[in-house]
Amino acid sequence: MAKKQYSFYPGCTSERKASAANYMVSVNAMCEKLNIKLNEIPDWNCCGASIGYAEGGELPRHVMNARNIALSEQHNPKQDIVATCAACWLGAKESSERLSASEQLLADTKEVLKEAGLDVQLKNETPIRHMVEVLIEDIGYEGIKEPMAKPLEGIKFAGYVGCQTNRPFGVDGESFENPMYLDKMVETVGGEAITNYERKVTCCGGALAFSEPEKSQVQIKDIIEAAYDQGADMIVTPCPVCQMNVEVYQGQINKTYNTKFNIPVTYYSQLLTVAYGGDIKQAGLDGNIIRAKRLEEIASK
Amino acid sequence: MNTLNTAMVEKYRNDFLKEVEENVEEGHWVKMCMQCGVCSGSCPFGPDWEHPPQEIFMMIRAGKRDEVLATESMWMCTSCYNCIVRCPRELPITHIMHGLANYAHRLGLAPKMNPTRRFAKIFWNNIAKTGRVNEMALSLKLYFMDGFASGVKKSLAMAGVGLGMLKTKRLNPFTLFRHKGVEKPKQLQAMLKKAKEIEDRRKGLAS
Amino acid sequence: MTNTVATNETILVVGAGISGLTAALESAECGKNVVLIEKNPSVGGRVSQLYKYFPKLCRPSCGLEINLRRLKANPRIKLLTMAEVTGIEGEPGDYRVAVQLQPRYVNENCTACGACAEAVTAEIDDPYNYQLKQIKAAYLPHNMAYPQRYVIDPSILGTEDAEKAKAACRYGAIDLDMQPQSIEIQAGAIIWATGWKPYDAAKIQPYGYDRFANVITSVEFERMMDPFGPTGGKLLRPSDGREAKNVAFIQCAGSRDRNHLTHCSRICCMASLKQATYIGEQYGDDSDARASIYYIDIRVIDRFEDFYEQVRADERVHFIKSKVANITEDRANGDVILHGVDTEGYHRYDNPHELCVLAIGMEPSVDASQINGGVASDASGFIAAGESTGAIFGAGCATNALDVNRAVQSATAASLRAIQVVNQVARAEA
Amino acid sequence: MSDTKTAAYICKGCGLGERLDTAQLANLAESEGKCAITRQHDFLCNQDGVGTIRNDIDNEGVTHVVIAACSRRAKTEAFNFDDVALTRANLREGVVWVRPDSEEARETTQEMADDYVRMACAEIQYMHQPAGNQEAGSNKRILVVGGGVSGMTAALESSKAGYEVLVVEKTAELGGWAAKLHRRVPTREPFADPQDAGVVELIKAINDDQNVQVFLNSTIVRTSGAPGRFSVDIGTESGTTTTENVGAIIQASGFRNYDASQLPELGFGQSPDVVDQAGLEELAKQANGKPIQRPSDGKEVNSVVFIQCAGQRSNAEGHLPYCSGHCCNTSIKQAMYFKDANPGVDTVVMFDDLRTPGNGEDFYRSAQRKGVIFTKGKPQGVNKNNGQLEVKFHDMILDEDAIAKADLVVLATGQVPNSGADIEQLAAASDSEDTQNENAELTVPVDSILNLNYRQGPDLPHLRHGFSDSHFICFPYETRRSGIYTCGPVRRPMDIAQAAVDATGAALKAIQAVENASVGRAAHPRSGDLSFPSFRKEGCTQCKRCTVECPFGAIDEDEERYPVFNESRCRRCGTCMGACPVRVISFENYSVDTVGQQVKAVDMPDEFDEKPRILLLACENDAYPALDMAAQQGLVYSPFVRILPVRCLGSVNAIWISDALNSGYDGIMLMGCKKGDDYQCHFVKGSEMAYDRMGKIDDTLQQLQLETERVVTHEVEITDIHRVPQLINEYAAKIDEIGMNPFKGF
Repeated sequence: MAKKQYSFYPGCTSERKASAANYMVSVNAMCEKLNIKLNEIPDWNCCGASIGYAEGGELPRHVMNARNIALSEQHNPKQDIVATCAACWLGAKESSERLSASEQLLADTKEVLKEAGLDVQLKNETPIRHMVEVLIEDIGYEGIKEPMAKPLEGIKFAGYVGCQTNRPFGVDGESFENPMYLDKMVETVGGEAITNYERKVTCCGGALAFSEPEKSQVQIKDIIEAAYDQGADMIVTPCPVCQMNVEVYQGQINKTYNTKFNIPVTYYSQLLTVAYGGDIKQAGLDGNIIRAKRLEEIASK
Repeated sequence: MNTLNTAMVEKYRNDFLKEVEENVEEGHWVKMCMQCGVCSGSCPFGPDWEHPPQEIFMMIRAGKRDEVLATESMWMCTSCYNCIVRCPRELPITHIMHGLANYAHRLGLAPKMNPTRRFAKIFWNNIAKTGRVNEMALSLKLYFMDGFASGVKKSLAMAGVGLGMLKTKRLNPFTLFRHKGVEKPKQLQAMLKKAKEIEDRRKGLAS
Repeated sequence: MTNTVATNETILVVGAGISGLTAALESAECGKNVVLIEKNPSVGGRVSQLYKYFPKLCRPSCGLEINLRRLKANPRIKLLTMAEVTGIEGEPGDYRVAVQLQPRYVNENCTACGACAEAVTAEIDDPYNYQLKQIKAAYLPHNMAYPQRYVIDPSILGTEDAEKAKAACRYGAIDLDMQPQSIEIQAGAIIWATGWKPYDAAKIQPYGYDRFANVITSVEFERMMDPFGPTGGKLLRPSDGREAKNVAFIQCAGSRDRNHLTHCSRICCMASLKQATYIGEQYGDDSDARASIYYIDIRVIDRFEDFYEQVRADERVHFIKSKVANITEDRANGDVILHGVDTEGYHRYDNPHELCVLAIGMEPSVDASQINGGVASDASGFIAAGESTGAIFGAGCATNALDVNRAVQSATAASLRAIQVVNQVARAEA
Repeated sequence: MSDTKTAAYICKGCGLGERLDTAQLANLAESEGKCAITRQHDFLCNQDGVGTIRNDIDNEGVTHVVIAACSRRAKTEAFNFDDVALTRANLREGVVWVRPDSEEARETTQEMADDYVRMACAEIQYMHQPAGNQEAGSNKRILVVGGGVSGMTAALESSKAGYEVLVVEKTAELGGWAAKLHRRVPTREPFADPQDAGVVELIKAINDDQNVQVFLNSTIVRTSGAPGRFSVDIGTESGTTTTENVGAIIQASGFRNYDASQLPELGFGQSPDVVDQAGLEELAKQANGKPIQRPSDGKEVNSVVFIQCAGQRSNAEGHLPYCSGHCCNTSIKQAMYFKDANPGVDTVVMFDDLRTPGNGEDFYRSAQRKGVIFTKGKPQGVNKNNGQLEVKFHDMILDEDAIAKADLVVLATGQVPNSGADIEQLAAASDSEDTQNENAELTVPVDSILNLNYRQGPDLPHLRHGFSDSHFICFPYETRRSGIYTCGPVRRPMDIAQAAVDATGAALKAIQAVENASVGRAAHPRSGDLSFPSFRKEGCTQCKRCTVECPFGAIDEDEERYPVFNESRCRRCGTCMGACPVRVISFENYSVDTVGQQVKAVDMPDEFDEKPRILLLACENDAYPALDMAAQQGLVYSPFVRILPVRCLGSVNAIWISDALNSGYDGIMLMGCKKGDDYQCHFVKGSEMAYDRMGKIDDTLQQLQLETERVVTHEVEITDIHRVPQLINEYAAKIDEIGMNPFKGF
């Protein structure tokens, strides 16, 4: 069957040797198995992230995203724009909504894009979507299950959805307070989901993990604690910022609160890749600072 | 900057609500708040807010310009969007907070030493330079923003993290010297400059 | 039932809750012929499920008894239960209404002796108690049920339970072969009084009605106080059956909210004030019993203010001006923890309560835009007040969120509008 | 009275046949009960059973029917014979369902059944088919007092139904307060903007309506009569009086604005730029869409503060304790007057609770969209400070004192009802005066609305805060003066929309009243009852108890102080019958005898049988149904009790009590509804009066040297299903303790 084609917006963190490089690796492996073809938007730029507002203001932020959309419209016409990073998805989707809502903003944006000989249509021919939406809505849980070679039996996952993959747009019309899709995905590939995981949608601090580390680490501590309390072997998330924040600060948190946290934080794409028979490298498991041993065992079987 | 600030004071004769409506992203929503407080209760950094969103909206209506623009509160927003999805009046609170922060920053009234303000500035300049985030540069800039000594301290504290990232090839020291950004960074910078000019013109912020 | 005589001077009343009953009785007591249809097996509607009325704290069944006596004594009213309108044709003064009758499997021979209930073993969720209680599959809907006649739940048809019930009845009252019936009713005017339903609490995600056992709705709380209700008249919380002495009430649960119902449901403030008095009623002077009411505005208009005063004077009742942000559960003891900010001077709270009652909003039980025959419907699905299409008149909570007193006013007014139409018909024919 | 023929029918269904000796019951009915026909039937409520009864009535000339089966509340569709006098002996809910099915219980259970059959037979002998009311008035015209929105709506709606209407308005034009409004609060979607008040159209409709006759500059000088035959003197300013006859009256006398000059602390009277909502409507009318100018100097208003709940929701001296309901929406509307004319005007609404129920919420949102600012604040005072008004207030959200400057301040004050004289006060006054003073109850205060010549006073009784509302939640139109209905803000504070609905409802009730009166039927709650009180003038001692105690002021007095019964005003509760010390008042189907004979009919075992007898007089609306439902639940109570339903405890005549004691009952229980401020008695004071009458009986008991516990009274609710049997059993134990009535056998 023909591959599903998407216009792909990888985002800064997914680049080689960037913080979510291993996410990208596993996404590629996953898409390979699911017959998904990702056509990278040529010369894409940063979305401005949620922290961009303070210095960047409004219009410049929209311009950043509009440029990506324009490039996508030009090079990957009529293809849905797909992002793997929550911030990239949100930034692009927000800009396209706001621009479509305000003639003024759109006109100004178009004027600026002229500088680069670009133009943006926003004819809703290229909806902006998260990879998770592609999996659930286009592939479907049945489809996700199909390529499965090694069910992730016996591993308990705390599905940590976080904020921006979930709010304000939501995925598949699911609840903002208690989304189930991540748990469903886990169960689809044979893992055990902690469906009532308490900190499913608790904020990890996002960008403020850099600027307000103490405050953010209080959040992160709760997220990890709940996972342990509810018996998780590892945490799984769809968001690179969540992944990084929850994974990399465990050492510091252990120092501050003398806890003994050492729980792996994985991506859904890593789970799927392993379930599809991918090895540690293909699944980017070598990219996890806290190695997901149980997953690696299955991967190397 | 301060001249710009006084200009604004002049222009709006202390009608702060009007000023916010015209100059702040999504500011025209402020008047729709009915003071239920659901946003204030929904914020993950809630306890760290000197004035929670709903109170800020009331302060704006009460004309408390200086207090609002000078508070650290808006800078506590983690963009988690809890407030937006729960607000019974559908106020885009997250964006209003961003808008207020940006406006205060723009007028030079935002708290100078607020770490998020400074990080945000560093971040934007970082991406504006090449069009893409240079994480190595970003983190170093961040650690050394308070000068070398504290920088070393912070980077030591963060050493574990950095090391882990390096080991797993998720942080690349060489990007300090040659970071891959967009093909024509100059052109992008020009675009952003122009965008800013237009925005300033629209909002009467041209100084 | 098909022998229902109705002419174009007849008034059809749809729904036999307090509004429909009132409209039917007031019309009949003016000498008009009325056909009153009700989709449930017995009349009385939601007021029959209430423990007390505000502000008098008197018993809804007291007024219901009077209305039942009026109904029993009035030959001009023809009552059809388990009946629903499926279509309306015609014009003012001459409507033909298609009505679908569901089988009760018990005929008028029933003496309500209860032998069938004793005979059957199968149990069903009790709709009268919002599915919080199990009852026999042969049942009398409730103590005051009228018609005082049992119902066989279709779920036991073809099982030996059904046969047992049939065998137990010595009066040939059980007819398991009853079939659904469609009949047509001629009427000059129609009064639409299908009432309201509680907003789906599960949709208010931050409050976790679908996740936390001890988050319940105000209508469920009301049933708890009834000695014949699911908890035998005690305030026992669902999670562990323990007495709930520290109870929270969340106002505007689904109301005044662009994510849910945009209108204010009007009754919920008074309802929670009333329910706060239940705490005192249950636990007397027990010092650790208390009610906490989380509100945006306390909307008790006109002389209800007296009642607000009275409740405020009770030191067991606390008022917090705050829309609760979200609820979490203390997995250790099942308590619910309410998180939010008291906006009168910015006070942050994380308050544990043993039970949380959502003062749930009112929405019309039938979406007015779906009423065939056509009526002016507003955005919330209520029949737009004052604007009637033809001779179909809304009454009670089908027209807006109303308290009982105002619902009855509205029904009485609707009765006159219907009478105006049939009187014209009469004059024309005379 | 035509010759009577009584038949008794004993049902054997629902276990009666197994549990009771029905043959014995039949014999009793024949021998003691003097029934010409007695029949037993296996299943009396089925077609065959009912057919048998029908046949006896049609072909055997049966005029009086005793049905000994289930409760009078059960199987009413089957046992529905409206052409005979009928009573029911309650053998199912009253006997077999409340007694254990055991050998030892068999005897006492049978005795219960025997007695209920005896009682029914005794009652039926003194019962007559009510003939209906001869003096029924047939006037079907409707009088509407007040020409505001409520009055005009009531008039038009009555007319549309084909009834003639008279409208009496004390001012020179129709329209009332609504006519003074610039715009009104919206009544239809999107509930976003003020809408036209629509009064002009209403007035035109009235003037174009052939059925409606309007009296301007007129008031009611005198009202006499009863539903179906009211006589009303309408006086004009010029002093001329015309007398009109009407069948029913709708009082839509509306409200007056609270006198804001009682609020100097809020600046009213201190500065012309402090107005009330009515004052603002005037300004808005003048401006008519253009910017509103302030009274003091005609300067365009650039800032306005609305102070909600001004002089309302407060127990302070001279303030209104209630909320007037409409004021929040009204201030929102008035703020829009300013915003719509000039969005630049600062408009602040200062509130405690913003009360915009229903779709008012949309209106609230719309105002916010227009830039109206809402501040939760407690006003502390309004002062003028170099030419500008300053509102001092405490900001409840920011929790700090603050000042709002304004060109204009609007006080949202409340509605005060035009409900006429407070007759309770008048009564109290006249009591305190020398009772010989002839004029005591004739003095009519100037502000009476209806000037009823009723013995109990010139206006409708007030309920609370001077409003003449109904006391009942499920019966908003249950009035204490038959055939007279109030609507609109005289009833309770309300806005135009609610007043219009209310007026339409009142019109229906008025129409119903004239229709009922014309055939002598009773109004709610005993709707359709054709009986009415008759009285033997000889024997009456002119004690006035009946005229004083009638809850509906139905009874007047003639010049010799004899009671004058106005049947169509009567609600058939029997309070007068209960009050009468000489027992000259009774109803055809409910009299001193129909009850008294039942009391006596009970077989009284002698004191050595150790079978006490307890008489229970139970209110038919609450206590009796509670007993039925207890039976339904299979709750058991003492076999020594004999239950007798009464229309209302108010109808209980002391003679029944003393007769019972004399004939050997060991104890007497009365069960009625809740009394006091939140009374639940639908005849208002029935149970309250029973209480003090029984209080008086205590003396009698002591004279007879009987324990006062031999007569007890209980407040019972219809839901007291567990409590009622419990009360009976506890009382049975009590009687056991204090021993038998010494009068037994005498």
